[in-house]
Amino acid sequence: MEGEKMNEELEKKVFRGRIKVPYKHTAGAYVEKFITEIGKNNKIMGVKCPKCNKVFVPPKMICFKCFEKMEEWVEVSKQGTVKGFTVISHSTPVLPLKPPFAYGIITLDGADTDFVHIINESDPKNLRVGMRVEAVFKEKPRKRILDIEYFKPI
Amino acid sequence: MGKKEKEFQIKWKTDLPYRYSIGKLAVKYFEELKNKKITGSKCPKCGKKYMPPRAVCADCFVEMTVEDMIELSPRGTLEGFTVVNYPFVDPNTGGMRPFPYGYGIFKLDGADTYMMHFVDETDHTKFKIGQRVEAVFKEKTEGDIYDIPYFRLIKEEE
Amino acid sequence: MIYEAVKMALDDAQMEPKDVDAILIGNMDHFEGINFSEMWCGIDAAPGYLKPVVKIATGGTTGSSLGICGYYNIASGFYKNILVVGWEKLNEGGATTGIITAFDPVWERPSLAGALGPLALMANIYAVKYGISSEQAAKVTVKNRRNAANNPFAHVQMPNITIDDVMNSQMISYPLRLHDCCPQSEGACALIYANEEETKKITDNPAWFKGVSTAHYYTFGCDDLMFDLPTAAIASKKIYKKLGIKDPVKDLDVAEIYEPTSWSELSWTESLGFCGRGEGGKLLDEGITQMSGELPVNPSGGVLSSNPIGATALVRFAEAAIQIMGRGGKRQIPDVETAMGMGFGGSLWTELAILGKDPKPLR
Amino acid sequence: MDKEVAIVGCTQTKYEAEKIDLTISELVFEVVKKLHNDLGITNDDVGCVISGSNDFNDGRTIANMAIQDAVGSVRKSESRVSGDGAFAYVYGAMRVLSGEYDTVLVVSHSKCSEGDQNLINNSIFDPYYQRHLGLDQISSAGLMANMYMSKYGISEEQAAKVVVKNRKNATNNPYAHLQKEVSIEDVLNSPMLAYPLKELDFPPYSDGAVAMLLTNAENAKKFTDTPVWLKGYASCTDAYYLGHRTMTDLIGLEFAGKEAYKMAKIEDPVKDLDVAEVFEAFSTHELMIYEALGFCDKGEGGIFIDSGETQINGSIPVNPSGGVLSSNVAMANGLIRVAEIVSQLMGKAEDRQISDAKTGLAYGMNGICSQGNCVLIFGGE
Repeated sequence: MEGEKMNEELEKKVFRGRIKVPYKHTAGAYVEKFITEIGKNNKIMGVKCPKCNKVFVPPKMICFKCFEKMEEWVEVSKQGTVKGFTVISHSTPVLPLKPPFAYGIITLDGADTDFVHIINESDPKNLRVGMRVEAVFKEKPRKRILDIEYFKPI
Repeated sequence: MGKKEKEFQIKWKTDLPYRYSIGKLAVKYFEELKNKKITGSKCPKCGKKYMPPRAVCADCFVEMTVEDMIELSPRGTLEGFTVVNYPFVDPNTGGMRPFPYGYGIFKLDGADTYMMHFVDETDHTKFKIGQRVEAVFKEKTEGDIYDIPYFRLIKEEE
Repeated sequence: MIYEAVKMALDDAQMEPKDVDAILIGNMDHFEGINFSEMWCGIDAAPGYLKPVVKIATGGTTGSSLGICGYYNIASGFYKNILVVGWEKLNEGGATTGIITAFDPVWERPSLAGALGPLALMANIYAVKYGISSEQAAKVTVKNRRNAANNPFAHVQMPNITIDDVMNSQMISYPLRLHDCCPQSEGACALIYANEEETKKITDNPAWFKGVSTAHYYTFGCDDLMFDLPTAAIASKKIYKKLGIKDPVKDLDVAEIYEPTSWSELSWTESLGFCGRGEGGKLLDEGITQMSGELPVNPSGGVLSSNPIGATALVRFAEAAIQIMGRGGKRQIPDVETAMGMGFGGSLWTELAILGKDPKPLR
Repeated sequence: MDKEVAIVGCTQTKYEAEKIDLTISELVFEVVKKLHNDLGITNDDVGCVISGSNDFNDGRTIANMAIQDAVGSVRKSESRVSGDGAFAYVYGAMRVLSGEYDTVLVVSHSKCSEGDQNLINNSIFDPYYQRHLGLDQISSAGLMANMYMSKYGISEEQAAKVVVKNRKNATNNPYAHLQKEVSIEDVLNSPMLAYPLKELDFPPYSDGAVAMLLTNAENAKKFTDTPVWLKGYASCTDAYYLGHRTMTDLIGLEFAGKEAYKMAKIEDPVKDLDVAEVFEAFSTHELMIYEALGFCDKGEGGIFIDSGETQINGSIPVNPSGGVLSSNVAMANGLIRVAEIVSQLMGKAEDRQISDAKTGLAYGMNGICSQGNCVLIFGGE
C-alpha cells in the first residue's frame, strides 16, 4: 500500500504523453528494387560505383566517397563472411525477435561494403569473426528488409 | 495522384511514450482544478499574471513558486476564434482528430496572458470577438487536463 | 531529391564535392520521423563524408536559421565556403501532426490544430481589428499564385486564379479558405556560401549578406495576442537600424516574406514597416507589392505557392539572392540592389536577412 | 586562430536518474540563473542564445521552443543546433567571432528519463534497411566492440578498466550521476547486454543541463581573471550505414583530431595536452578514442589503459569527471565535456583538478558510434 501511495504521488508530477505518427516513407527506386528482388526472386542486388568500382549492398544512389551516381546493378551472393557480431540478451520494444539472438555485420561475396542483419544464433560461443553465413528468405514477403528473415551459419 | 500511389513506400508508425515532468506549479494547478478552481502565477517583480502557471517570468527572468500562485476566474473574454474544418492525425492518439470543432483564444478574468481551448460551437457566425466565455467542468473532476473539456459561449452575462 | 538540389548548386558554382568545407542541413525530425536525419542525408545525398555536418532545426524558421547559421559559419572565419541544404518530404509524415508535437504536451497539444488553427485565430483577430475583408486577403493569393506561374520551381501555379476562386474555395478553418493557405510541398533547396576571397574564384555576380536579424518570443503561443507578429517588428527594426534603412519601401527593391496564409502577408507587411498598422490591404491595393510596384513582395509566388517546411525559409533567402544576381528569369524584378528574405516559425519567431549587390562589409 | 573566443563561466546541474520535479524549462532555468549569479550579470548582458537539443529526446518538435522563457531569449536572437551540445558551442563561438555579438549564452539539456531511449535510438536508423531490424545504440555498440576487440585482441578486462577508472573519477565529481566505485569483477560479472558488452560497460541515462557564457578578447576580463580560449576545432562525419563504415577504427574522429591539432599547433597530443574529456558511449569506445586521437598507436588502446597514463595522475588523464559512463545526459554530453575542460583550465575542478592543466581537449559526438565528431581544444591564458 505504501508503495502504491508513493507511485500515486509520483504520477501527479508527470504527464504521460505519446507521439504517435504514422509515416509513409517513399523508398525510392534503389530501395524498391533491392526489397522487391529479395521478395520476388530471392536475389540480393547491389550497385556499383562507376568511379571506384565498389559494390554497395544495400544499394543507394550516391557513392559517399566519390559523390557519383551509381546505376549499374549487380547481383551478389546469398552467402557471406561475418565481420562482427553481437548477441542481444536484453529485451527492448524495438526488437523484431525474442532475445537472445545475434546481429551480424556481413560481407556478402561480391560486395565491397558490409551488410547488417540478424543471425539466428544465440550463443556467442558458436559465433566467430570470419564464419560463413547464408541468407534465409521469408516465405511470405512483406516488402521490407525482414524479407530476408535472417542469416544462418553454414 | 496516380503516380504517387504507384510509389514504393515503407510504412512506419512512430509510437513514442513520454513521461513529461509538469513542474511543481502545474502539480498545484491540477490539485486546485480538481476543486474546479483555475489558477495562474503572478510574477513577484512585475506583477504579470500568467496562465498557465509557470516557473519563469520571461519578461523579468524572475522565478515564480507555488507561493506566487493566484486564483483566476473561470470566465473570460473571447479575442479570436476559428472553426477547424480539416482532417489531420492527432499525434496524441495516432488517430484522426474528430472535426469540425470550435476553437478560441481568450483571456480569463484576472490573467494577463491568453489561452486557447475548444469552444462548444461549430458555426462561425455564432462567435463574436469580445464575447464572454466560461469554462465547462466535467461533473466528476479528476485533477487532469480533461477536467475542462471545453469552454462555452455565454449568450448574455448570466 | 536532396542530391538533385546539391548537384545543381555545385554545378552552378563549378565546384567539386571535395571543394566544400562543411555542410549545414535543415530538416525537422518529427515531420519525417527520422532522428538525426543529417547523418543520413548529409552523407548519402550531400558530400558530407569525412566533413563537418551540422543540423539546424527550428520549425518553420529552420530554413532561415540555417541560412543565418551559414552566414555565421563564413563571417566567423571558420570556413571558406559552406554548402547549405534544407529539405522536407512532407507527405511522409504530415505537417499538422508534426507541428502539434512542437507545443506543450500538457497545456497546448490536446486542442491545437497544427499551424493553421493559430493562423486562423490570428487572421480572425486581425480582420476584425482593422476591418480587413476576405476579398483583400484573397488578392494576396491571386498575386502570389500568378507570380508563381513565372517561377518554374513553384509547386502551385495558378496563372488564372481569381478573387472569386479563392473566396469560393472550401472553408478550412474560419476565416481561412483552402486558397488562403499554403500547400504542403516536397522539395529541397541548396545554397553555396563563400567568403570574399573564395567568392572571387566562383562568380563575379554574387549576392552579399548585408545583415541578419532574429527575434524570438514567449514559449507559450498565447502569452500575447500575436496576430500582428510582434517579432517581425522587433527583428525588422533591429536590422533597419543596423543597415541605416529609413524607409524599407524605398530602400529595399524586393522582399520575399514567409506568408503561410494570405492574411499573414497583409498583416506582416505592416509589422515589417512597409506600411502603417491596418494598411496592409491598402498597400496591396495600391499595387506597391505587385511585380511592377515599388516594393514587389514574393515575386517567386511565396509560401502560398510552395511550402517544403525545412527549406521554405531558405527558399526566401535563395529567391532574394536570385533577384540580386539578376537570374530570376520571368520573375526577375529589374535592377535589384537590395533584397530581403524572411523566415517565420517556432513560437512565432521572425528571422530576416538583407542581401545586396554591393560587397560592402556589414556595419 | 586569428581571432579569439573565450568561455568565461560554466554551470552544470547535478546529474540524476530522474529530475521528476523539474520541467525541461525549469531545469534549463536553474543553470542559466546560476550562471548569471556566478558572473554577476543579468539577462540584459546576454547578446544571444544558442542551444543544443534533440527533438526525439525531448519528445517535442522544435525542442528549443520549450526553453525560450528559461534562457531569456524573449525578443532576442536564439538559435538551435539539433544535436550534441558541442556543436552548439561551435555555433556560439562563430557568433562571437563574427563580431556581431559580444556575449553568447550556450545551453544544452536532456531529460533521458522522459522518453524511451531504445525507441528513440532506433529511430536514428533509416526506415528502409536498418530500422526494422530493431537496431539501437546498445546493439550497434555490441557490433562495434566485437569487431574492434577481435581485430586488435583487446580483452574484456581491458574494457572493464575504462569503467573502473571513470566510475572512480566520478566519486570526485559532485555533479556526477553514478558515484559508486566498481571493480573489474563487478563489470565482468554484470549481466550481458549485447555480447561482448555487459551492463556496466554501458552508461546510465541521466537528466541534467549545462550552460556557459562566451565572449570576445575585449570583454573576457570583465567577467573573469581566468578565461578559457578556443585553440583548435574540427568536425567530421563518418558514413551513415553501419556496414559502410570502418567499424574497427573511428575514422571520422581521427580526421577531426588531426585537423584540430593542426589548428592548435599540437604535435604530440600526450605531451601537449594536459587533460581530455571525451564522449565515451561504452567502455571499449574510450579505447578506440585513444587511438583515433593519437594518444597511442592503432590497436594499442588496451595496452594504453593498462599503462595507467589516462588515470587522473597519468600523463594524459581522460575523463577526470567520470565521463559519460558516470553521467549520460544524451544531447548535453558534448557541452558537459567542454564545461569540464573549462573547470580544469580555470583551476576550479576541486577534487578532480589536474594540477597545472593548461591545455585540454573536449570531444563531443552525434549519432550512433561516433558518426558526427567534434573535437575542441582549449587553452588557459
